[in-house]
Amino acid sequence: MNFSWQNIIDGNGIGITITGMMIVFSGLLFISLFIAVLPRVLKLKDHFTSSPKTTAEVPATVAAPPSEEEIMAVISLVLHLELERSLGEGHKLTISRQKRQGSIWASAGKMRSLSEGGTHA
Amino acid sequence: MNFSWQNIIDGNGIGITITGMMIVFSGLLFISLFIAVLPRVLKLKDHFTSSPKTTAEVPATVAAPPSEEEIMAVISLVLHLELERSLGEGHKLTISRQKRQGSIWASAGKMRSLSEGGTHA
Amino acid sequence: MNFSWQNIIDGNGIGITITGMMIVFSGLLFISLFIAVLPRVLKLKDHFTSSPKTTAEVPATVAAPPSEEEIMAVISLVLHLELERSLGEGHKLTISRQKRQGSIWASAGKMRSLSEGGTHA
Amino acid sequence: MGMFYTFLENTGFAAMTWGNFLMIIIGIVFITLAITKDYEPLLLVPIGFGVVVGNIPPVAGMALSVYDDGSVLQYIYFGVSQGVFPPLIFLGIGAMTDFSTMLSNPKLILLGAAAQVGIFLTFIGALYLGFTPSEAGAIGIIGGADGPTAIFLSSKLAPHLLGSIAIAAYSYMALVPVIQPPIMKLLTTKNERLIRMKTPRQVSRKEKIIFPIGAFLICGLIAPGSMVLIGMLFFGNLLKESLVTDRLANTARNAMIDIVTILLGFSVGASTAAKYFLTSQSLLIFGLGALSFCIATAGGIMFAKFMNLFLKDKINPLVGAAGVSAVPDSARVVHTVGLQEDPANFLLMHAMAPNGAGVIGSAIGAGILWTVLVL
Amino acid sequence: MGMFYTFLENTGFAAMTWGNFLMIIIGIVFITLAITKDYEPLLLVPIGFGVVVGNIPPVAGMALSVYDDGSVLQYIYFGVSQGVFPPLIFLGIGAMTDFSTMLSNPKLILLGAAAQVGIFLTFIGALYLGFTPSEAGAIGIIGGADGPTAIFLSSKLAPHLLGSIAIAAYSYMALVPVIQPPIMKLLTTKNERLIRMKTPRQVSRKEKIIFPIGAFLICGLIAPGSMVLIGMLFFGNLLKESLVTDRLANTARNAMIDIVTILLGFSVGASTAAKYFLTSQSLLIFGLGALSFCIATAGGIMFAKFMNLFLKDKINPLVGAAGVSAVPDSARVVHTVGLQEDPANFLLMHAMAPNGAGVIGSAIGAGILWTVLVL
Amino acid sequence: MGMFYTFLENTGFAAMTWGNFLMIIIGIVFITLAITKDYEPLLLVPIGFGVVVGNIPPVAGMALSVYDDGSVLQYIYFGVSQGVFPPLIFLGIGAMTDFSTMLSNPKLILLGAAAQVGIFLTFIGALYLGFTPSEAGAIGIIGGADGPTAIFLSSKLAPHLLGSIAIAAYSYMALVPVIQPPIMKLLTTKNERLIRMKTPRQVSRKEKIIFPIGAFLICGLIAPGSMVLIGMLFFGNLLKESLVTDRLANTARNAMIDIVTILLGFSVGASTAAKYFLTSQSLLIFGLGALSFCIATAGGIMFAKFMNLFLKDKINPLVGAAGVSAVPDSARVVHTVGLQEDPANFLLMHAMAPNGAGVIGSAIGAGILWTVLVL
Ligand code: NA
Ligand code: NA
Ligand code: NA
Repeated sequence: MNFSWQNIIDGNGIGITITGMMIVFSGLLFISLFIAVLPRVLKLKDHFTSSPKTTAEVPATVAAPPSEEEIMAVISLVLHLELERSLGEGHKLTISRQKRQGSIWASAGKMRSLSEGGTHA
Repeated sequence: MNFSWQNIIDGNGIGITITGMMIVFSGLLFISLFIAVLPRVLKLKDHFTSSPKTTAEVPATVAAPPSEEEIMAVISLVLHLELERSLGEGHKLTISRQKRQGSIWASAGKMRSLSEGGTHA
Repeated sequence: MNFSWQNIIDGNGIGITITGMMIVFSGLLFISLFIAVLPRVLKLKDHFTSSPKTTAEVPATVAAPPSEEEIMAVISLVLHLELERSLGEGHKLTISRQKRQGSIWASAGKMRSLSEGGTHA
Repeated sequence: MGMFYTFLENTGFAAMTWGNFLMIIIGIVFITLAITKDYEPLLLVPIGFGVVVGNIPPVAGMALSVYDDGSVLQYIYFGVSQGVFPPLIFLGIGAMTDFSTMLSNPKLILLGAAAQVGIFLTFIGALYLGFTPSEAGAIGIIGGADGPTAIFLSSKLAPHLLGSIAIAAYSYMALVPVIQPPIMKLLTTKNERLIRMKTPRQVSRKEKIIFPIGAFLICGLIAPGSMVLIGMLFFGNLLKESLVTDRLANTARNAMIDIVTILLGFSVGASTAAKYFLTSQSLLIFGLGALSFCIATAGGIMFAKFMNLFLKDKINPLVGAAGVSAVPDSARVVHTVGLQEDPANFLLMHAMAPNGAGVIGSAIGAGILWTVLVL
Repeated sequence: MGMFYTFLENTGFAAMTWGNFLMIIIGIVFITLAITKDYEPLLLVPIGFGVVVGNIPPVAGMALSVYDDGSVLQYIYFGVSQGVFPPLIFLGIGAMTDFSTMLSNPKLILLGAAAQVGIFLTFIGALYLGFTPSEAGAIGIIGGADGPTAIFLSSKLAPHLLGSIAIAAYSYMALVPVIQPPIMKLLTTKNERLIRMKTPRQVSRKEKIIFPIGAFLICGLIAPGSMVLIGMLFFGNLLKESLVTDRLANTARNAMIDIVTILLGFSVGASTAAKYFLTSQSLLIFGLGALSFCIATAGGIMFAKFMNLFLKDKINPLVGAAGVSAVPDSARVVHTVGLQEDPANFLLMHAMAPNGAGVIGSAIGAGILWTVLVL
Repeated sequence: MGMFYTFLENTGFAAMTWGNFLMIIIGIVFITLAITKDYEPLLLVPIGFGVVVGNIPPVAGMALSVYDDGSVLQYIYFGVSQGVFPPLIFLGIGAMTDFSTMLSNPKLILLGAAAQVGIFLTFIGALYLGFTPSEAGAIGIIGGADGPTAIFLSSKLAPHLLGSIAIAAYSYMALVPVIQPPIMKLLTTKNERLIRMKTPRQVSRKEKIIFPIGAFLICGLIAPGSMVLIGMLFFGNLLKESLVTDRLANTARNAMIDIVTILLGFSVGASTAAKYFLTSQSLLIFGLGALSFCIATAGGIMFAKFMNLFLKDKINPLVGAAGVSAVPDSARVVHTVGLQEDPANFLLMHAMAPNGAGVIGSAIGAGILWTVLVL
């Protein structure tokens, strides 16, 4: 390997660099402009085709105030989701993993399926 | 492309069509007959080899009446399954998704794993 | 095919067998020794670089005694995990499966996605 | 600066044709229909985006498009061009299909056979228009209303038409809720549409397990050309119904079919570069495709009416329209049209039987056409 | 009408042989055993259905079977014939295996070495029967009681016997609960079967993480031929034990291994077309295979008894039977036989150590045979 | 006994070189860093174990290593050497990325363009050191701080350097939390680091759906060479944002990306056999790679300061450092450095915009280099 400025000239390094940076910039600049214009275009379009449908749909989901049981259920659900997430992140809750493994050992006749009992298993 | 009835004769269109429909019909007719006969054959076979095993297994699962806690737990479970299903169907519950995403951002040192925390993540 | 002791000699059967068993044994013996030595090496290393970090981390997770709601939530969670596991094992709980299937039929415009609504669906 | 102009000449702007532009619009329309109308989104979104990608003009000398040797898109398209993806999709479909209603009412299976008349009449039509027999066979299969089957047969009989045939098949499958109802109403009287059918009997687990094996043997022996598609369909179904291989069925109908669907849809879309796709042949194929869906629908309905001449427990002839495959959309269309006449007449369950039979029927049809036209 | 007869001649009915018929029955028996007896369903169901599909007589001139160039089944079978699938299955197995008990009682590893005597004695037996050394090596590996290893080595040493060897290996692995107990009872006294073993110590996370790396280096350096199988096994295990790559381990042991299992089982089954499978060689292979399982089981048990001559904490010799791989069925068999003598003697945990060692041992054995017989 | 010595000669012990030994240590260091420091574990663990496997000396005459025709590792490596894996990873990344912050603050996108100066200056540097233009282009892309892009471009421009470039790219990506902070502090004043930015506005669902299509068209037309990478990225994002294809997005960002990550990481690692990897070229590449990360970081920061000259709502120049890709680690680094000055200044959201733009920018850069250097 020979270090030399001539290599850069031979390889058209400066030209490619300038061209390259110009194109990268113009590409992302176009995207930037596209994004900036997009909400205005959409608002303009909505102006012409005013549709109250979307707003009407939402209230349907807001129902009666939750009963005590429902609140309890939601708590347990949140706990579950939280647990599931943390299991996915770094397995601090080894207790539940161990349990699952155990239950599979106990089941009969599954040879190569020593999975830990994810939803797939 | 020249449109012509002669093409059909040259390509043996009528013959293939008749043969084809006959075979399709005979195939599905055989399946139909097979299905129609199957339960009778099975009943006949059961008649010879009467096994009261299967009926005996069922009652084992019907246990003591559920306690209040169990009922509560089942409610929350149903809620969870319902939620999971609707998440799968069309993501109306954006709240929970947002939360999951957030918790992943907060966790340290996971570069390309910006999953939304499904059971796989 | 001709049965003959000469085949064994021609194929160097005895040599390969002895060599093979020696290598298999030495491989697993090395692993066995490696495993036997490993905890001592680790203990020795910990002796030199005593780090009370790992022990300090644990108590952080042991928090205030759980409230009644939390206990309830945990019950339901365990029930859910148990259910999930048994669904994975042999589908005794056909009720919940049926329900999921039903809800997918009801949803509009999903052609080839008749999944049973696992977490993937 | 010369370098910059050289590069500019190689941007897509310079090489863009009106054809590419038109195709990109079509791709965006596909995506829009999928999102706003919920027409077959799992296929139209991948295909639509693929169409957009496939119509960015590639640079000569670079391996970019589906048609350039050694390009990434070509490797992905390999599963389409060699017909590998369709059987894998059938595996997943098998693992998610419940054949119970079919098992409980075997008569309805024949409706799935009748609807295949769409395949063969379209075949004749394509011959008439001057397509070669092989091409005509591949075009005819659009009438089977089954995307994977159409791709599989095209890859064997007429690879150069694969893109057009696949896009036509999936487009019309997505438009089933638009195409079928008028035909259904035209060919049936109000009284016929009001017919209520008997609740199907309960099917035992044993029947469900034996069915995929027995049905496969029948199809495989009668039309060995359908062996791979039908084999995978019933293999998936056995994985599901045996209950002991539940984790495999689960993966087949989730991760596996999803991966294949993504790759298939995207690469089929990407194969529709204007240069190859915008031909008069494609237009004819789209015309024949629309016709074939109508014929298939009519075939199913009319055969149901014919069967009613002999049956005591009458069939609601609407159910015949589900004999085209298009699972489960055509069954849902039947259900919806039925509800319009009688809000308490639930035809969905009954329509699933010819719907499943339609899948099997068009796979057999594909096997026959392959055998007859390749040998 | 001539067309119809031509087609009829090409249906499966005409070309069906008694061999095909027999094989289809065998396939159905596999499926039945899997479902009713719960013998290895995850493998016997795919293999069984594959056998049925592979014995539908293909049509000459159409690319249908595993043996026809360019057929879909051949593309799927590629992962088997090139030995790609087995290492991917080992990856998944590694990601689901807990080597804790092995780590806590390293002595038991040697039982997994002793059981490999089944491989080499079967190799000698196959030589005696007139197989070539390469063929004999591939047949011998059945004694490893490990399906993926058997397929891997066969694909390298004797591709033409791959079907028979794979089917034999998986059949006997499924029959482990039938084959092993009589041998175990024959070779042990009641007192030996009553031996209780000490509860294994707790293993630290660090040990679990270092183990797969160290054990891989030992195996890879001693028998480089086992590098791919063993490498994937311990790679999967590292993904699991490192805890920081849990999502990868999860996918490896779920979606990924499931997909590979489906494709492997189905295409191995489909490769058993009667024409290639029903030979006198296959019969000999099945005979040798049964023998090899018995020898391997006996080898493990007898070596445990031999070790007891020198040990203070005696090993229950039943545990030696788990030295064949067949994870985790042979460990469960040990457990069950142990419980029959003493309902409070739980051998499962202890049996897992030689069970895991058996997997490693047979992969080393495969590496040796490959090296010695290919060079 | 001669046989035994022959075998011994073929064990890894005999063929082991100091280079292999060094590489195995490096592999173990990668794994250790991933586990103890949590640096990019999803990539460093597979790569690290792959390095260990790839440096077990293979046996001459056996198809074992990535470089042996017909070996299993070569089949897996095919997805790397042909550039198939990187677009599939981009698909998954697209399906997990939320471009909301970018949509709400389009100005920040330009920071993602500025950081690509690292690519082109490194390209010049590599030319100076005597690399051929193609090699220099492939080396330059390390400055894009994006593993899949680096592998993709190397596979097209300089396959013989792929291993070194990939390892360099991933190593420095893992070291982002070490490399970037000093540069960020050096180039910014305390007051600049204290700048608080406005809360981004809410983005509508429509914008999110239209964005991937529009942005793809812009990128694809301007730099068709980036079509495959960018196409897959935005295809994945459309699957996610359209909401109607949620199951596909789910599989793309879970099972699919996991499978590809495992195979890519492992086989890239296994391609670093000392014989091919330990060259003076690799050393130069590692040097240039470190430089390129520093230049890219500086480029983003300095351009943010430049933009501030014209803006009323000032940008916190730390955010510019996230213009290198390295998603999401560099965004997190920005967040952390920001918190050190002002514990109530949450920059993470803002940093995600240039972070995403950096991915797009380096893919465009790769497309340009490919076009210019291949034609
Ligand atoms: Na059909
Ligand atoms: Na073994
Ligand atoms: Na970048």
